Amino acid sequence: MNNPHNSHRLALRVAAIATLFVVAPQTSAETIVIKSAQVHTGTGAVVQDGMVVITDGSITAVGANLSVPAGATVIDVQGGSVTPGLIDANAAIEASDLMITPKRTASSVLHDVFCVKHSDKPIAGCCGSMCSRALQHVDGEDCRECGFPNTAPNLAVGVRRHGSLAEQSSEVIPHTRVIDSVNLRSPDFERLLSGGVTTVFVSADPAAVLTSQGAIVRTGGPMADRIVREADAVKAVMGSDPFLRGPRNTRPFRQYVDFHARRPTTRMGVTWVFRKALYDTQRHGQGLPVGGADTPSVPAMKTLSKMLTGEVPLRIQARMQRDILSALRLAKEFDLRFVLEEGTEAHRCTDELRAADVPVIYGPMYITPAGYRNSTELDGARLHTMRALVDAGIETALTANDLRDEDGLARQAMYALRHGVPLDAVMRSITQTPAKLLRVDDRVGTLEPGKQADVVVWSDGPFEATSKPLVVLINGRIVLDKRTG
Amino acid sequence: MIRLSRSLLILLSVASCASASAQKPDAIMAGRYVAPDGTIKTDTAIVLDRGKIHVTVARDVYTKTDNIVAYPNAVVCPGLIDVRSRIGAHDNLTETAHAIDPAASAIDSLDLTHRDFRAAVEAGITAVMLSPTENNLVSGVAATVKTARVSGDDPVLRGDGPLMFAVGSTVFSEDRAPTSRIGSAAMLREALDEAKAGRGHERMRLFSAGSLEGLVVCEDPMDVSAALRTLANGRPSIAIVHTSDAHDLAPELARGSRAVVVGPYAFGMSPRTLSTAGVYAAAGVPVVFAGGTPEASVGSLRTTAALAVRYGMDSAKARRAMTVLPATLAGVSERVGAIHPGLDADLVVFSDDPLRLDARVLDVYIKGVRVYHADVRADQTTGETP
Amino acid sequence: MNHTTYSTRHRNPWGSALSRCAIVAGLLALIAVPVARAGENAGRLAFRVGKVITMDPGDTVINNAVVLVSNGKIERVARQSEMTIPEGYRVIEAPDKWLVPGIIDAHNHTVANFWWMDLNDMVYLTNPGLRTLETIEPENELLKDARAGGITTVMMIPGSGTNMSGFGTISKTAGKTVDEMVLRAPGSLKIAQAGNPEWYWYGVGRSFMNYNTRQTMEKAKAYHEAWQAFEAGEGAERPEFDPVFDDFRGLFQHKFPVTVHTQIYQVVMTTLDMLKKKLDVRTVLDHCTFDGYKTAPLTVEADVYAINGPRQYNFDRAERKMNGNAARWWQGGVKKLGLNTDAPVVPQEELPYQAAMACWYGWQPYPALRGLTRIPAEALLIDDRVGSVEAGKDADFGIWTGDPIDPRSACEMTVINGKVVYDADVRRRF
Amino acid sequence: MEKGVNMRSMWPLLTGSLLCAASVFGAPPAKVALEGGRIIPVVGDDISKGTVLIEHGKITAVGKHVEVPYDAMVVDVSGKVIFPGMIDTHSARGMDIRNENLPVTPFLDVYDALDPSRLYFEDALRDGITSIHAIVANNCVIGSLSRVIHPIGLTPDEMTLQAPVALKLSVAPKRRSDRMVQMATLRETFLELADYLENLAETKYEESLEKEDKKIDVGPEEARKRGKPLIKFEDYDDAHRNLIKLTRGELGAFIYCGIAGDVGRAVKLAKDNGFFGRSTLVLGDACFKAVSEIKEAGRPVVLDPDLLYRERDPITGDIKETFIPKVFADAGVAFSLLPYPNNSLAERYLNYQAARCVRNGVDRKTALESITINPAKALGVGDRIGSIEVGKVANLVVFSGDPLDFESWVDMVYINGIRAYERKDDVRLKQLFGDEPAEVTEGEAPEDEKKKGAEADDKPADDADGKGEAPAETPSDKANETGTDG
Repeated sequence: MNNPHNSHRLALRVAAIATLFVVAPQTSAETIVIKSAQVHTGTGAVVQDGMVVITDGSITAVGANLSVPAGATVIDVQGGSVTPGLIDANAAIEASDLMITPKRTASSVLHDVFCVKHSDKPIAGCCGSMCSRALQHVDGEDCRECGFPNTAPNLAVGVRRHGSLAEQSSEVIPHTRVIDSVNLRSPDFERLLSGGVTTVFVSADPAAVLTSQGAIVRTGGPMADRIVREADAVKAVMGSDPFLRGPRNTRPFRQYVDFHARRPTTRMGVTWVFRKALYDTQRHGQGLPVGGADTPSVPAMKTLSKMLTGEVPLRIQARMQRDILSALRLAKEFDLRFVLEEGTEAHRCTDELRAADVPVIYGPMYITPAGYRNSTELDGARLHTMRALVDAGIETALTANDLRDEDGLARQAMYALRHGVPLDAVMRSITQTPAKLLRVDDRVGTLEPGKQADVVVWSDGPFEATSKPLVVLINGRIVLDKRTG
Repeated sequence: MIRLSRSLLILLSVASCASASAQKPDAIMAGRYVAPDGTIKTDTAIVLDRGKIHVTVARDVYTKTDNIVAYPNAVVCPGLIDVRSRIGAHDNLTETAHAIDPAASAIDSLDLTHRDFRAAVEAGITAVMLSPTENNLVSGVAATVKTARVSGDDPVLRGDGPLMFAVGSTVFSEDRAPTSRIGSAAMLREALDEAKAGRGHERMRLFSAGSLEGLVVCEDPMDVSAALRTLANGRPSIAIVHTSDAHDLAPELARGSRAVVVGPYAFGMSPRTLSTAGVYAAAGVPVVFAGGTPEASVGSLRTTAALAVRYGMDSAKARRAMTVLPATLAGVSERVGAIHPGLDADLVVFSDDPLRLDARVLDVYIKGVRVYHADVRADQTTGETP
Repeated sequence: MNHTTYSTRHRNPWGSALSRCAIVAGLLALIAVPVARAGENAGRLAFRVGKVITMDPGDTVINNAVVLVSNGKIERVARQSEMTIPEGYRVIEAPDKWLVPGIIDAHNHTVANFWWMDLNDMVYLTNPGLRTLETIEPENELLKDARAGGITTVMMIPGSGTNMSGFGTISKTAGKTVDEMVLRAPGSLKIAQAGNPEWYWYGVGRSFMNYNTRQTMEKAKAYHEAWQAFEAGEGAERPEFDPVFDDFRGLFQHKFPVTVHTQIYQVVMTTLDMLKKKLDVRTVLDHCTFDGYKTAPLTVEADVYAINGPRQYNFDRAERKMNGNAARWWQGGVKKLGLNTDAPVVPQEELPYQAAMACWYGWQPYPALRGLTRIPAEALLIDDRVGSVEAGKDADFGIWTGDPIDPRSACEMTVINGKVVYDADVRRRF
Repeated sequence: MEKGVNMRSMWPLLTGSLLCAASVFGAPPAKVALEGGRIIPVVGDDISKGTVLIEHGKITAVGKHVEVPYDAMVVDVSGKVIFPGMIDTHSARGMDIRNENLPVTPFLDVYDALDPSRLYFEDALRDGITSIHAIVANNCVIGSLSRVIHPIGLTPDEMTLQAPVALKLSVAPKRRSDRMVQMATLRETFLELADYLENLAETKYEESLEKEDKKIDVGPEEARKRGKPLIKFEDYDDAHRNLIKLTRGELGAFIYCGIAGDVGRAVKLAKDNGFFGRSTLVLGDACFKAVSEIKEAGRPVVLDPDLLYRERDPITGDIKETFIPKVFADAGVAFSLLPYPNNSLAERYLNYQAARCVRNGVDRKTALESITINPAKALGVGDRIGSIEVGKVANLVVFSGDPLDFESWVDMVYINGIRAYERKDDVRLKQLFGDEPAEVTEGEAPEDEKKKGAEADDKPADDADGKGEAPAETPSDKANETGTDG
């Protein structure tokens, strides 16, 4: 395979430290040694002709010139590279309530043969109306039943505005948990795994102002060990998603007041609902009465009070500059720490983000920004956003969100590289940084002694168009092996 | 109203008993019978006493000859029980106002005079469990009733349980909470927390304390996971109703649930779904078949069992899944469900193994009284009466 | 000057107007020299112009003047003959142009391209707590049009779909972020008296709406008074913070006005009575159309500002004649009279046309020009910052080819906070 | 929204730099030498630090040591890679709609639908695609005549490299149709053609008799026989002319197969009607299951842009993934790749599609051929484009690095020896990277331009000529963009 290395790779190669960590390799019955031309530790450093020694599910040594312990299983991919298991800190996993599982009817066999390929893509969900033709969407054509436009398999978040898995009965639902609608058996996880992603934060659907608590899950390994944290950060949403996604909020305008006639129907309303929820939570915490329009439910306030004390972390999804600034204003008003999600226009307010010391989980990005397609919130997308964030010294993780086809997060890394982010920064943005932002950096995110052995072995350099994960280990266990295929 | 209909039934059944007194044998001589372990055993005398099974002995041990019925070639089976039935109440089991509605009772909707009961009897179903529709997270308690009655017998086997839950998309509504899986789980968690703290409806508190069992209707495999996570609560106090194909959940179900209800099955369903019963049973999960009467035909309970066996289930387990296990699930196993001393003599006589779809129902006994006799031509008769 | 020349033959990706290519190539040259006049020399600029309409309280007009700008403020305005331009100033020569204070639109909704999305949260009739601050998108086409029309300050208020639709924001029309643009937030409280809310809500009449508004305002006033008492240290108990009413405090402290969508005699009358007389808050009448001008004596008596627009005529059925709104207000004695567009209902850049139309119906040009600049600034309590060209004020002004009231005049250059934000030479918009 | 204005600011530059190629289209610089780059000729071995000499639009020399004529413009491309211009083998994106509603339209030509102002063509240049087979999409029975075009030029005529190339046929059902109807329509079309020819022959014979004032003297069969040689090509009507050319092997056929079962039908249709020898199979993604049949047919194939096929086992529920090109590569079938029509994704790049092949085990040579020479051969222009060889048209892409490296950018594109694209002048790309000052009125000018501005204080008055006639509002690019996708 012909692979010229770009200048920054060469620089890394030169700067690579011969041995990063020398810990005496312990021999054990369960020792695995991974040899590789390049070991990327996730901190940005690279060990040439390095080796990763894994004992009992944990990394015991990383470095060059280590001796192979006796009896160890050796994984040696000539010319390949090794990275930590990738971490997607904002993964939108299969919207289960919209999940189109082919119903096993009398004609199900035929149905499977002709339709199942499409159903495995998120396209059925983007129709959202669950129309009877949902399974028969053909790429590039409008839905023949409901007319939903061209359902290409990879739609940007925000484009898919009709579907929602969020609870519709309220705008403040932080007491709900995303894990309850995550299907751990979803093929999404297989796909994430085959793209080298080992840990994900499953993010809530942005259809409510204060929406559900996300979950941190592993993408492979025994089912019983999959869930790392059942209820993690609460997600707040700025912008138009809370009232446009899912069955959209309506005004009682010349029609009966129905279930969806509620605030917000505007950006003004979004911030108000946020403020009102936190204000009521504060009062509730002091034993004072709460009431009036937009009062959250008691279980919601229980969770929000934990959020106010910092016990439950907060993430805010904001795409446009004005929404990011709204988030910063609200955080200031209530003295909240938060992580910014998506940040499509973050390049337009790097100063403000840096001043507020807000980390960003940026993405997904495209070759041509999605702004050239039909979503208003993504109009401001630019190719240099990630670079601008990195250059501004803002802690940035990269996410593929709902893009899982073939090489999801690795592809995001490819895009970042192509658009001028240095390899070490890209590497950190999908390993070390998301681990830190998810507070799982004590276990995963880097290849260092003592860490859990989540390792990806690539057929070539990581994030190259000609390279793919050959072996993936989670907790020192091989969960994916494509060496023979 | 209910009381009125019940007394009406009593009057009717008394009248029918008088005419059928000849059909009230002291013993039934069975060439073959379905034993409590589900296997088919041979040559037994089932001795009846005041409507109950007194004892089962080898055929040659029982020497009396008067007032016995002998079925030398037929199979005597405990009355079949359908745990997913809405016979006699099917329009009246859906309450939509509140997602958590433990106060509802299926028994309040029961119409014992409904003609569907007769059809069930003729198909060999002697008891059904009626449950409130699964459109609520907690939809009330189920009731188990016999499909026919004889004099002096209360057809209601149980009216206060188990408590019905549902966690799948059947619960979601467009005009009340919850509308989603995450909302369902959160509401349920909140309600259970309340119950645990001693607040809320009594039935929820009983469930929380483990003295009232639950039955959870699940749609997707992930609903099963959710049910186990939120409701099982560390001890198997719930049974799961789930007809889809959660093969890989079998070990979890074996640990976390009392039983799993599957069915009704139909020809043309995917092999994967049809093999689920066998997979669960092999993993040690007590499997119970659902017939789904009256929406499904009264024969669907046996079709379900036959298909499950066709797709790999053990036959003995399949027979138990129509008789003793549903009785256990409904909490009425001390009354019905097996040919076992002390239980009601609710028996069905099949012309052959009930798992064979060509086996016909010949006679049906409730409380030892024959309530149905197939009017068949002599050359087709395999059972005989002296 | 070194202009890159490009071929004139090209493939036009946006349409078939291939004939444009020659023009395009010509334009290329202009783009290669961007911001010819925006190049800043430590932010110090000197404008040498033919005429400065200062709009100062003395209504001074200075011919052949120089305006010095530094650090975003106007440093000095004087006759050319009275002043030599100091070293270090970049001089912008416009000897035959007018320098006019930045035009102020006291009532508009140009928050974003998709402005209709975020202005009316019409779920409840009363929406204190909502702020337009969150909806303003600095990079929006409407604002670009505004800049090109010489409009430098706008009051962005929520829509009039509900009785009380939230708090507006006074903002400049240029800036990278909202925070950079904002002149004052909250800028005003928006109330819509009848009219639209009547249409949008079944069964809600004026009596209920007025009752409702009064209730809300009185609660807010009670809240404010409780705090006032506490802050005055009169031993009062510390009131609880309430986000619903906290934004109103500035209103009762007379820090910002209430801008009222009000436009029929009865409605204007109620506004004056309820808000100005009884509640004693600073009140600005917006729209003031239909037969609103009949309240002119009441308005004069109440001493409030009236900002008229965007409709400049009213057919009086009784008199069977067409009336100019602004003219009738003026004739009625209301001298605190300004103009607004309600943009994008009427395009922002057409605000001077409102004035032109008002003159056509009988108003006078100079007061009309004042109604575009100083009057709205005074009405919105921002006349310490904008509204006139005076030393110490924000350097917001436009360089015009002539009198802005004359529809034939065009704005050639717009300056906001001492920065050239529009230059027709570089990229003409109109 | 900044986009609109940026577009406005951008398009003069764009038209000036990107598309000026068209302006020199008539008179390309006579001689150009690309010197010092790594040459990947696709046919033959790579040449490091080689030179490609272009004379009058043709490649006249390729090699390590090429004598450059004194009058050639020398372009230093050292450190870069010279690659043949890539070919989009099947694209309906340069047209207003992808398919007509009429099912059988052999009388139509994409010539009448091509819109040279489509953003698609600009994108194609940016992506290194120098030749496009403009052909209607798959929703047809018999579609229009296709042609091979370059993405530059003001008119379809200027753009055309080869026309006509092929007729489009589909054996997969047209929308709202089914396979039985589809096949019946195809059969009927050719039966009707035979019928038409016979009738025409009879008519011709009758006409010839009339000329000589004779009465018809033979039976109809004989009359047809005698009339046949009398038919001239001009006698055929629009509806049949192209079909006759097709059946005579004078036109290519691009036959779309939707599922594996369609392949056999396509082959039979082509064989029955005499155009098998010039047919190309356009395969839907599930067609790989008929790989042995396809191999046996021995015709060129064009693969679906969706290279990965997933299907779920109905019993186990497991998802099985098949990488389609690998199947064909293993079977030894030469194939052409298509770029994905979704502009936002990496699959829009043909070289990325090739890289995916390599990632999944296809060897590098096959992968590179599938985006260059294979498509050229399938289009019947293998002797003119598709590789860097002496005598071929100078359609070249200069990559900043290896074409299979995702960090490589298309730096320059040469079409017919004309520099049609240069990345440093790509204004849209600059805008997307935030490099272009968004709006002169807001941003501070770049240093050097500031200086220029200062010098230009006393702008001569004649400059004012242009400014009064600024371009009117250009339609937003979005409308066009969605148009190209739709």
